[in-house]
Amino acid sequence: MAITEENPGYKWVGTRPIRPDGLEKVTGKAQFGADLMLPGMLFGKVVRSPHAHARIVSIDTTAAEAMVGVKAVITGSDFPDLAANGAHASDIDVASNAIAREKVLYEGHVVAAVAATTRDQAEAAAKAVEVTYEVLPHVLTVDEAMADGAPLLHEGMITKGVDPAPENPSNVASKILHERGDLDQGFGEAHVVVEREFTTKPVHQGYIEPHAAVADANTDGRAHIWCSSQGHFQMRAYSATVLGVSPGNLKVTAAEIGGGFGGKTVIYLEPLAVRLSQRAGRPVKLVMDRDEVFRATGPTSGTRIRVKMGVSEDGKITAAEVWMAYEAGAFSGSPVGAAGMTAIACYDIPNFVVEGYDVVCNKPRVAAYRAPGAPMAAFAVESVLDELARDIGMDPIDIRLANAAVEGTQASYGPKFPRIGFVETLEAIKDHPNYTADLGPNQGRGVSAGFWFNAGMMSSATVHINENGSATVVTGSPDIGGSRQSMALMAAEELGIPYESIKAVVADTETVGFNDVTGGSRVTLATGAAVVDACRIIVEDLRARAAKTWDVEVDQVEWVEGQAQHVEGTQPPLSLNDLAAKSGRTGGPISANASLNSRGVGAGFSTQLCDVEVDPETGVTRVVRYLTAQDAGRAISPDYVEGQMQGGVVQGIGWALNEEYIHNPDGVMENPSFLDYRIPVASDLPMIDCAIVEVPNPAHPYGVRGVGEVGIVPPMAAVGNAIRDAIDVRMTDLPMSPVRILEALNEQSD
Amino acid sequence: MKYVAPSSVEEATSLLSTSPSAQVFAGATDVVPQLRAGRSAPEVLVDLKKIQELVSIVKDDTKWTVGAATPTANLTEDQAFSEEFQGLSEAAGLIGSDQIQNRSSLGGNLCNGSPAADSVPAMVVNGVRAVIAGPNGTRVLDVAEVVTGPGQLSLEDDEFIVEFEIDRMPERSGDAYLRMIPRTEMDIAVVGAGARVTLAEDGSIEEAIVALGAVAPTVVRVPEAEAALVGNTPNEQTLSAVAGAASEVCNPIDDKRGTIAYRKQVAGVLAKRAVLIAVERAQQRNGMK
Amino acid sequence: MARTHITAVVNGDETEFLAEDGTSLLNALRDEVGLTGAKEGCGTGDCGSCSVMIDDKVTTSCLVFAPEANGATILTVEGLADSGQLHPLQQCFLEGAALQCGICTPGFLIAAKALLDKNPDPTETEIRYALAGNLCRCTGYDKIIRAVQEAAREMRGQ
Amino acid sequence: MAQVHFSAGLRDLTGGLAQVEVEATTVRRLVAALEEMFPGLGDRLSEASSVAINGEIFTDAEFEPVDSDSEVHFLDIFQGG
Repeated sequence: MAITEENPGYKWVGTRPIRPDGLEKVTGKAQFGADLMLPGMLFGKVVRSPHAHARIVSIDTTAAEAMVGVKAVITGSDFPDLAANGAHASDIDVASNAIAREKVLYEGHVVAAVAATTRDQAEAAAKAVEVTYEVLPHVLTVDEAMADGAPLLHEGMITKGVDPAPENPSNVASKILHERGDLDQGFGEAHVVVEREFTTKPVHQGYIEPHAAVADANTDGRAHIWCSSQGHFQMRAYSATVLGVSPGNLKVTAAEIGGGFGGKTVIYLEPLAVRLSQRAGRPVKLVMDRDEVFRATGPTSGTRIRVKMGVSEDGKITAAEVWMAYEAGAFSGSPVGAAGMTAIACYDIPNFVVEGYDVVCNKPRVAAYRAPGAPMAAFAVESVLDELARDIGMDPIDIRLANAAVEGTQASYGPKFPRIGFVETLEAIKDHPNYTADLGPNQGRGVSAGFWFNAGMMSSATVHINENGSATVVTGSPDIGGSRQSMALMAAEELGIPYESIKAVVADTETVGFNDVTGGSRVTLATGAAVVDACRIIVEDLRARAAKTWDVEVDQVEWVEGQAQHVEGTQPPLSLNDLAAKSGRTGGPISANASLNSRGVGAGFSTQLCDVEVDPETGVTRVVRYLTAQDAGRAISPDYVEGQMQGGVVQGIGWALNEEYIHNPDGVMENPSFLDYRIPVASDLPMIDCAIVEVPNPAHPYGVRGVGEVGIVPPMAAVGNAIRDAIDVRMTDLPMSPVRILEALNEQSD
Repeated sequence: MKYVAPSSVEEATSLLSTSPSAQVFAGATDVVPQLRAGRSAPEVLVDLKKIQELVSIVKDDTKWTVGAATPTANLTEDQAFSEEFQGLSEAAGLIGSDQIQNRSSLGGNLCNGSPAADSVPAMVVNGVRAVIAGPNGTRVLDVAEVVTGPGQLSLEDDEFIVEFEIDRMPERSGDAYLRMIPRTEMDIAVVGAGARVTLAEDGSIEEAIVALGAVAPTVVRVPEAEAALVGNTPNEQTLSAVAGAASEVCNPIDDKRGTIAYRKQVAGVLAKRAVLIAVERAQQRNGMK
Repeated sequence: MARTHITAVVNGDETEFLAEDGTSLLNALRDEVGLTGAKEGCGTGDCGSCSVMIDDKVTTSCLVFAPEANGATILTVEGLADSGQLHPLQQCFLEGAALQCGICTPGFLIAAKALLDKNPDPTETEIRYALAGNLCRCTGYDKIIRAVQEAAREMRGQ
Repeated sequence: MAQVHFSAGLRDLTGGLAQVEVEATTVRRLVAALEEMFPGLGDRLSEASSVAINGEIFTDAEFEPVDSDSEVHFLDIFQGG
């Protein structure tokens, strides 16, 4: 592990104790989305479109309603028509994606839902809902969607960001543009220019837990929802919008969440479960099958990206031109904006144009996926940079060092970088033994780098001191990968009490203040800051209580290692236990809330090194060695920082080699299973070596930057560059499957 | 849907002849996904695992008899069997995860009718015979004759496979099975290749059988490859002929798992490699190497 | 649909329940027996989250018809700890941070137990192949493999 | 005067200008001043952008202070995963 700055004497931060929720999760007690059972609960089933694009002519539910055990059947008309109500466009999209009204826009789009007393009855009833469609022509890719005369998904869609605005509607929702300097001049100064075109396929977050929701509605309009999501406050907000009720009427309890990676920031089942429960007068559970997860929940965009870059003889990038089109799926909102901002953000480039398009097509609406938008752009840019380094005979780390963004560099997306740790990640790779390890026959080595903003946003926390001096830390950020542990570690550090005497919990929407989603690598930063703030309020309170007890001024009291000490030592110390036991005498229970809109987000960088071996006769690629270096700012919980780094890398390896959505010409997904949507299995991988770099974020009390996302940005190019090194073939289309590699090898030998 | 578990072959056949819509199963590792996908909806599920002879492995002087519902894990864990039929044991061991291995069977793998079934090319090269029970008694059919097309069997609706007969491996012989999948596990073969060779005393190839999976509607033999091998050693020339013949005999499809061109090319590669391994095993077994 | 009365020893206790014949053992365990430790991640045997031991053999309970369990001995993750004492695998998963979201953990623990029952001293490669039927999307498997190695060492008394 | 920079996507509303100087003490006052200079820009900024002040990125930063030597960039809103 490479630590660039010494740990400043923390007792708990940076240690590796057992996570607070671990016991429940290794004993099977933890309650995930589908685990809840309520008395009288019904099972629901969703009816989905078999067509990629069709007008709903009619829906006949009479047969389904008449079936044994069926208690409710709902369709789009059971929800308010937000478009008719003049709602905000993005809310209309959320509602239209939750259940279709006039048109279905992708295979798997919801058209109805049923609830019945058993699973089998619900399935039978779902099959009995008769939907008549008028099938419309569809578009599946950016190429098809942007073609002249392409069928339109949304007849009124005029491209935003183009001046003057186009007169005619199209499938292009918006255009983004970033530019600086003079492109012609930059390419004129280049010694070598490389231009390549890349494509990537939609890939799914692939969380192992399918979406699940249980709703229990009351007759007074209130309802309780249990669901696994990355943000139960967000689920509440979206559900309220779709149902047309006040958020305060909905209580959402966060079940344990079985993976999300961005894909569980979206509602699918929750408002349907509530409406079914209202109609049936009983609790309703809705759980997706795996094939529904693939067909109807958010993958990330398929893309087409062109990159042209030039370098001087000494490896300085003189110009970069990037063109990118991102599939949004059925509704606008692909991550092309972030892609445009991140594509070349690792580097200090004087002349560039980055142009991007958000394009709708007849596939499921894309959802966030770990550093949304950045990985595809990085695949393209880092592949071209690898070519440039080869062309001028420069070491791949050295060329990145020669152009690396540092503190004060004006980022390609606008502002100047504060203190960042990109260079340190490059050096960590270069210093690691993997960088010079021997390579065997048909083996190759690739380097790639990535940038992600990380996010802040809103968080709340409550800290209670219990009567024996233990503490309960309450947040509203679902714990998707060990965040309870980082909350408890920071609270232990602040309060000066043992980690083991702190319980960290995730509370429902009525028990703690608002929290934005667990996403954007924000929880340890923002929710962590709220926990730190709440702890500091408590420490102030404790000092005041000690001062009261000793009859001294507050400034005579210090809080050291969990106890109040008199600065001159004239009083015996008062421990937290003492103060808690007698809290009634000093003002009552000891408790504090803190809420904030986080500031001081620290950008994340990752540099990765991949060794592969390619079988030149079958095109099969195996990763034989992998190293990832990432700037965590501060690793509050190093076990789970490594876990995020390793997990991001392995998702990236899957994206690089095998994962893809395959649609037939009718727009029907052909591989909606874990058998044919091939995420990596244990035997596909080596150990994933980690170098945690710590360049503290000056704006956070512990220097946290956020670690969840940037790890998935470099792997595709790292693998591609290693394949190039192994077999002399540049792969420009993802996934770099055996079929594609063998095709490329055949072309090369022709 | 009704579950029944007959305890004898006779009980099972009579059940099948009286139930209009019955599905026999052993491990159900293919049956359950098909039910879930709505591809079949039988009225009766007939569990064959409670019939003793269907879950057994017996060796005598001339042959092995393997019950059709025997979990493949039992086969791969049977040391004597796995040493004698390394290729067939490995092929059986490729059918899914350890979890699946405790359920999957040679009978199920064959009767699913998938062109990509891993154990089938390995059974074909070893000349395995299926003993089939029906209302009128039993009959014996070469495994190669059981599947007639994707999902299509030459068995009647009221027939099922009781056991497989596998003649003991001759001297100076070895078998092998290789498959290509994009991952290392948990995939359906994109191409599969089985080979068995018997060497003459001088070390040349006396007999060779090569069979391919996943490259045609059924498992296919590669007679030209076999002919090229007989009387020769596996030198560059004969191996190249094997590869060429294997690619030539393919009649694959383009699908989500692979392309025609890829399957043809890799069928050649795997056939060649499988032959080499089979030869090596034949040599090792007889102390030639 | 026909329902069958099933008697099985589940985590050491003789247990009786009714289940529809075509339903999976997984659903029966979850809905009828109330043991929700085994999870459904795919329903087609591809993810391993529903792994349980039936008569000492690990399998994916989503592919088992409930009536098949009649007379069987079943172990789920809930039965892995022995009178409140965690199994070494559970302890090593905790100490080694071998879980993130935790949805796949019950399946991994059962599959790893099945491996160590058969092979107390597996190589890294053997562990990786033995666990290939269990998908984890969070960890990249690194810490899971290490936790199994550590548990194997402890169980061998090293 | 704070230096305010516009991404290329905003320049259809600024008459092509990439940068202006504005006197303001908070982001809200800055946005109001920009709306006065370039009608329509204020709405766009308050609806669909985050703001970076001296390199630090904020969302919903209406009352974040802006100094006379601040460098301010308006960025498209992006989503995290």
